[in-house]
Amino acid sequence: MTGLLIIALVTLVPAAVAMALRNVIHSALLLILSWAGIAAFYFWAGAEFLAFSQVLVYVGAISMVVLFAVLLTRHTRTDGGVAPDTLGRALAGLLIGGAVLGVLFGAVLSTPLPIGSKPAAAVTVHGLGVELMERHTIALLVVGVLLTVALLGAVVLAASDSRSGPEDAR
Amino acid sequence: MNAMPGIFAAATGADSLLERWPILFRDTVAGFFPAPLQWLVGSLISILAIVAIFGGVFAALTLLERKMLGRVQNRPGPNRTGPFGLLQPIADGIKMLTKEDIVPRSADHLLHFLAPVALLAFSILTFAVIPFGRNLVPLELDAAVLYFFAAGAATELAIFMAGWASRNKFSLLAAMRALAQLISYELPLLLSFVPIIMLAGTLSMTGIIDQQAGWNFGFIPKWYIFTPWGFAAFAIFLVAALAESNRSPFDLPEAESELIAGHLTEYSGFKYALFFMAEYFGMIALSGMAITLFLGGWRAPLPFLEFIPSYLWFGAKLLGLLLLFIWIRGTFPRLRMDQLTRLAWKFLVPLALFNLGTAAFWSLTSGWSGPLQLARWGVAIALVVVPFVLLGRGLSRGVAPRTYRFA
Amino acid sequence: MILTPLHLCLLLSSALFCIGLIGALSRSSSILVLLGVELMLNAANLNFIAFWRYGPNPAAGTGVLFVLFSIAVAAAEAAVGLALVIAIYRHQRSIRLQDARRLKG
Amino acid sequence: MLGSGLLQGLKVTAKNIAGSFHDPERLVTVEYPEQKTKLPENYRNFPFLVSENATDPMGTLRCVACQICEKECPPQCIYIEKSKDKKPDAAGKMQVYPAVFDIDTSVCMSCQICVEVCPFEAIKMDQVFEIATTDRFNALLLDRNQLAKPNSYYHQIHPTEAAEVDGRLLAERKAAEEKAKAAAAAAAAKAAAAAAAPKPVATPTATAGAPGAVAATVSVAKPATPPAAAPVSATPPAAAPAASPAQNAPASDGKAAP
Repeated sequence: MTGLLIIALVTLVPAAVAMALRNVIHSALLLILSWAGIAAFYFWAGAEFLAFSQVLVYVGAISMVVLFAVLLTRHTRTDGGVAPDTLGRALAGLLIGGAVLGVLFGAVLSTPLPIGSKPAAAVTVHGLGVELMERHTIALLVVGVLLTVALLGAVVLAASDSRSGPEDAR
Repeated sequence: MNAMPGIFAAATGADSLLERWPILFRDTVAGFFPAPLQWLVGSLISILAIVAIFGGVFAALTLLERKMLGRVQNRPGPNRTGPFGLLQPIADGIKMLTKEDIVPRSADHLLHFLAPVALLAFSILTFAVIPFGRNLVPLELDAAVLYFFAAGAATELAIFMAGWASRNKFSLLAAMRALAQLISYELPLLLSFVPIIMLAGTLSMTGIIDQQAGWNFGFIPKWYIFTPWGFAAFAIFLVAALAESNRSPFDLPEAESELIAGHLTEYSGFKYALFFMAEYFGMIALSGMAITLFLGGWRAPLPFLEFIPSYLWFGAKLLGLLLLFIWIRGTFPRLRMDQLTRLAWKFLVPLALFNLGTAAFWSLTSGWSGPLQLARWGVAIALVVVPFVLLGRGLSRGVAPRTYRFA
Repeated sequence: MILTPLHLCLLLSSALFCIGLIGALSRSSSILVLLGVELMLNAANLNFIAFWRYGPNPAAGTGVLFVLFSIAVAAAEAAVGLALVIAIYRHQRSIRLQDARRLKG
Repeated sequence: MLGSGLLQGLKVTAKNIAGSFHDPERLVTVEYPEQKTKLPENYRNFPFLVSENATDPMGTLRCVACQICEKECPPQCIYIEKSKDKKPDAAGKMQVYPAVFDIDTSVCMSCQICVEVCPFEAIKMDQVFEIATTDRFNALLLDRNQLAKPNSYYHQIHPTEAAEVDGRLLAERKAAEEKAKAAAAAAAAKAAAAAAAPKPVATPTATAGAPGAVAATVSVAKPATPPAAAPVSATPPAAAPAASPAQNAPASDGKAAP
């Protein structure tokens, strides 16, 4: 139980601070901590494979893409220029978020949740592989296609229109 | 925790005492403590052993590298400090420790401090799953290979932190290069060992080593490197590992001639030494990974040499790979950024994908014997060589008779 | 009413979801909005794992598989989303969402 | 095929790695403080003062303290004080000598202009490079005792140039001797003519400070000792008449390093 509390702390605090910070790089780095906390949750819950996947994908790949995007879109104007509608947006966001939080908390706390008789046996990588290849083959293929399409789509979107590279590009 | 059985891997009685003594030592020391603390003490001993041994390897490696690079350039290398310059690492360490620690005024102080610490921590984390000997696995994980690369992926993040926190345009450029390099080379690195996992049927390091036990014809070890697809995968892994560990010829993030020292520009003293250490630890860890995946781990190369303890074989293979890394560093010039990404995306990734097919073919035809065995080898070699030649032609098109306009 | 570990996990995930929601709604930097969406996705993943861990039939591993696919989708989403951010930046020289008014048509 | 060039490169470096162990000829470096490579003859930095005799450097400096180098020196690192008295130079002529000759090597930029302007071949470029010192004020200010180096050292470091210089000096002195002889002969003839027709002519005789050739052209009333009478030779010991130690005494000025 203390483990879960620590994980919650490591996950929620950096996420909340990240969402409030001005500096996008700091936000991204803090979110990496938050994602690592989620990976720790997976590990705590016994989904070892998932924890490593989370670290590999989020800390290894998505954070890199985010940081790269931040660096590529550096603001020439001052970062902290407060737009007139910012305060209103923030207030509205906070209100809506708070409302959703209240509803969710109320719902969770008022629902008697049945607990499985025995805690889950950690799923082995082998079992996971068998599951993927037998029952969820179609889903696996679809995800593969999705990733490929996303890769190509991202390249097409981000590629600049002009083809003026350096002359001796090779 | 799942890690428990790994920490207490029992030494089987069949091994010689020479083979078992590290485990026996650890168990004996842990035995002095009450039972609830035993796993903690056992882990601490493992951690201390890793840090001490690989700290020593790091120190020796810095000297070895300088000596080898000297020999590559027909120089004797450092030979002033102590006999044959053997005390050079100590002198370097003292120098690094006594240097002033400078932090730029406009730097992001916290990140500037965190970057080297995080880098070193992540690179030491990768040692946790490498089997250094028959029973010497610090952490026996079911998804050990995944763990290794998850921990390794975080190192480039630390490089980014260093580059960004320094508030230096060279550092920032280095950080962006590091990111681009990671994104480019993570893919071939991961793809290169997928065939191994396919054929071995496991993500566990010990499982992969167990699959490489035995000998063909009684003397050729059944290591994965001695198969056509395994050799190709090893080559791809080697190139990608060089890039992942920021070693020359892929040391663009710290290209001295262009970026001063890249992300290290604003670091001095012991923080600089930490970066250095982390780089070498990363190199050692990736070498250990390559040994496990392709070179049969701690297994002896010939049947009659099995009496030598397994950890010595691991050490010998590690030394060989490190020498290869240094040799490569002394030979090849640095790539340009566009060449680097082109090599990854247009050559290594397709090659690794083709190699996946080759491995599938190999796995499907495992029942072939007699003359069919020859055909299996022939087809597999063709499946490796033909894409290599074709892709290589595509990669080097327009390069071959090179004209230097400004020379 | 008794607070089981499952409840705690769900509370954690709902809190994370709301943080992501607030971030996505109130921030004007499109990158941060994207990160907020990522956080919400992660919160959903937490729920899958929580129910898999404490649910009646954990042996199936369906929750783990669901999260695995979800991570893959999140990776694709991040890649495409950030490519969009870069494309918008190229047109507007800004990544503030308020500046991207031309998308209204 | 792709990669063949890489293998070639690896082969070359492998040859270097293996070769440098068994073939010391491959090693391109020398162990510096113990071994030194011979410097190329044309290597030059920091000037020194040429003296004819190694045993008595102060007495046989070629420098006559004309101060041309002091005036020409771009960074003005040369400081010269003329002596009050005179002493005979290598050719035996009475010359002023530098009582103080300092070069501040922390300022000197080794431009060699002092060498080029010196009409007496008295200052030449040295080949020193191990000039690091812990005292950056006094140790870098060289006085004439430290600057004076014998002609044989000059021959050692720049053999070709030194031979040429010596040849030129020899030729100059020979020419001066010839002229002096001719002048002496002319003077003798004149004297004979004057003796035939006694008509005394008063001529100035202050010639000691000027070079011998100039002195020889002046018709001397009483040709008792021709200035270039001393034997002219490239070998300093034979050439230099012993300088009196009394003249040496004021040379040891306050700045001389102990």
